[in-house]
Amino acid sequence: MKALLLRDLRLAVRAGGGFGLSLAFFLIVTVLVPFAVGPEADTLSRIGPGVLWVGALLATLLSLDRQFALDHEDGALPLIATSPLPLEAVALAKAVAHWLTTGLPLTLAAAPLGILLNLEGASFPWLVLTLALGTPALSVIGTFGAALTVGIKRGGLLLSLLVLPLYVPTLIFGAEAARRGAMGLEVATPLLMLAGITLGALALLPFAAGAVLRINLR
Amino acid sequence: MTLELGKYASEVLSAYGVSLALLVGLSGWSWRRYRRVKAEMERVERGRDG
Amino acid sequence: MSIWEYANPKKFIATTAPVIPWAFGGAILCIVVGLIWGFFLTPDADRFGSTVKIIYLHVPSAMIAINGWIMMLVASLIWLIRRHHVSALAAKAAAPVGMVMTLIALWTGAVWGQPMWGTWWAWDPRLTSFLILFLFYLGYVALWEAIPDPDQAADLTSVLCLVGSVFALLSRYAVYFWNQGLHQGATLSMDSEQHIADVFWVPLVVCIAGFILLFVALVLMRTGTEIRLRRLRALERQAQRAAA
Amino acid sequence: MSLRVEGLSVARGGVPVLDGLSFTVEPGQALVLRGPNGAGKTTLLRVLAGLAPPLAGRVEMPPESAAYASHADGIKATLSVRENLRFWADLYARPWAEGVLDDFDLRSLAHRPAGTLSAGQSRRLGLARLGVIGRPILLLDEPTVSLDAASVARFAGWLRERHLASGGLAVIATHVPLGLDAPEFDLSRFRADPMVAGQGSDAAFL
Repeated sequence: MKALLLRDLRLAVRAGGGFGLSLAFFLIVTVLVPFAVGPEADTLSRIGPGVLWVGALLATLLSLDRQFALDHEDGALPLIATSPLPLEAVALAKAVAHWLTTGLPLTLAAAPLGILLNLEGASFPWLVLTLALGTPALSVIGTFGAALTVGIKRGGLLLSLLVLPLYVPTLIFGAEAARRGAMGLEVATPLLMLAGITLGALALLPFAAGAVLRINLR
Repeated sequence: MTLELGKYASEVLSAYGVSLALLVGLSGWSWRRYRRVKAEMERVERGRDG
Repeated sequence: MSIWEYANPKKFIATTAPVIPWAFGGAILCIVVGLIWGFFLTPDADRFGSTVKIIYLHVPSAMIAINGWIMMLVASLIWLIRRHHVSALAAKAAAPVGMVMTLIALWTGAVWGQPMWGTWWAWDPRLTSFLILFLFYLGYVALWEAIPDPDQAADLTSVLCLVGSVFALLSRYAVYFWNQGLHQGATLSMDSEQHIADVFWVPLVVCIAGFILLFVALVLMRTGTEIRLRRLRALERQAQRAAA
Repeated sequence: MSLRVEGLSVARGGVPVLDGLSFTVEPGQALVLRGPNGAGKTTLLRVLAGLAPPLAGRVEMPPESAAYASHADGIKATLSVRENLRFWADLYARPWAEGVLDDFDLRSLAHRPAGTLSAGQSRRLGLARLGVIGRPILLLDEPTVSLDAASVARFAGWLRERHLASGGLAVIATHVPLGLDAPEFDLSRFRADPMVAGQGSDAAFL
């Protein structure tokens, strides 16, 4: 599993690996929001956490379908499938690789981008915490979606249609926890739910993704 | 038979109108599709056995 | 003869073909009677004025929307475990029906709440859950259309249905949590019947029966169509192979 | 370490393709699959590799012993030749042996990104993977496509001296004579009768 993870990380950082793309997308989306809703600081700071959460979610979605599609196109997928590594572990390795190359950088980038949206000081730690807890779920759910649509031509659009509804719980609890944290309200419930969904997804979805990969390899 | 619908008459009628239109549309589409495929099936079956 | 006998496509069509017209007729009868009875013969509810009459469309369609998905979930499980083609095709057939029912529930719910909320759409937790359910239906149907091979499509959509169901439940609670802070939901709880005076109750039950019959009729009809389409495809491929 | 197949029937897209296949390949032996395109060579190899379930019959081989190689050989363009091979060695938990670079004449290309290789060179890299992962049972689908005569001879040599000689076995679908004294297996004799529905998933509808 480490071999596949290291290979994917190496591929991502190599030229054309798309490492910086989701970060650039996240920056652009964040910059566009004030153009749309106007520059008033208090509006921006109020909707800031939510905007950053949606931006991170869309940036994650952007880089999902390349995961399995590349291995499918160049014939690596059947070769990996016949290796000692079970497909469930392949799915988990892909999800971890995706999180390290996309989820983690987005979480770290959210703080500086928060400044663009005039976030108050109190909301920064909560924003980063909720993103840190939520982005692994986005990665593993996205990996399941990518496995589901690996064989389909132009599967990228369908992938978004299938995965976005699955993102709703994580988005609601994540953005709500970030918003309440910023306002100093009681945060325990949304935070625990967010963490619970992420852990549940990490534990169960690789098996669903593995089963779906097996079906797509037939 | 009291049919006085009060000031929300247009909303109630529009709700019924759209809903019934959707139901009739769905049923009609399914029914036409059912008949078309059934006819196609019979044509192929006759072709095969004939 | 065990129930699995009906899993044989030809027998399924043979046994359901005569049932469809009766179910369809019964559905139309119940819906017409229920609506007329509810529409004309019941007084307006004090707080809602005449919009309460929408209950006769909203509650049945909402129930079918949810139970339709549950039926698809069970059919997907049957397909994954026992590999019966009929159940996979029945799930495929039921999806558009469930989707339309969700659309009706959304539309009637919005119209019903409009006088009390003052806007057409107030992100009420119940209605938002149906909006999310609609997205799940959309994704499910889109996945069926995207995959040419029927078996692969059946497998993938079944897994999507399983995973989707878990997230649909999660979304339902997330939405209830997310919206409690905004404003109190409609006083008349839309889904529970005990709040309704009995004079509304009987026509509502008739409407619900009508919608259930309609759902059954439509699903049986559409499943028959899917089976025949699948048979046409199999015959055609067999002819191709024989010619090759 | 032998491969035994009994009464195997395989399908492609729900339609039975081959029926009643039975053969055994002993260690040190190779088996060449013959048959027209679409006869089911690739489908059979994928079933033997465990990528797809058979309709009927049994495939007996020790677990984790098969290696599958198809036209597309899963080479990552941005990784170098050595990195590609090291990845396969790590994935299959095999010790890395430099010697494989010489077996497939890749020593001079070791540091070049795989994307810059010619068709023949990247084909040799694909085949070198088989040397790296050390699996006793090789299931090869047209391994010598886009290879020149010298490379074909080198591959046949590697197959004979290094793989078969050390107790490995191979099932190869190819039209090119590899100079192995391997028995040939004509698949067209086992073509599934289209009119007989068999167990394919279409059977339920015919």
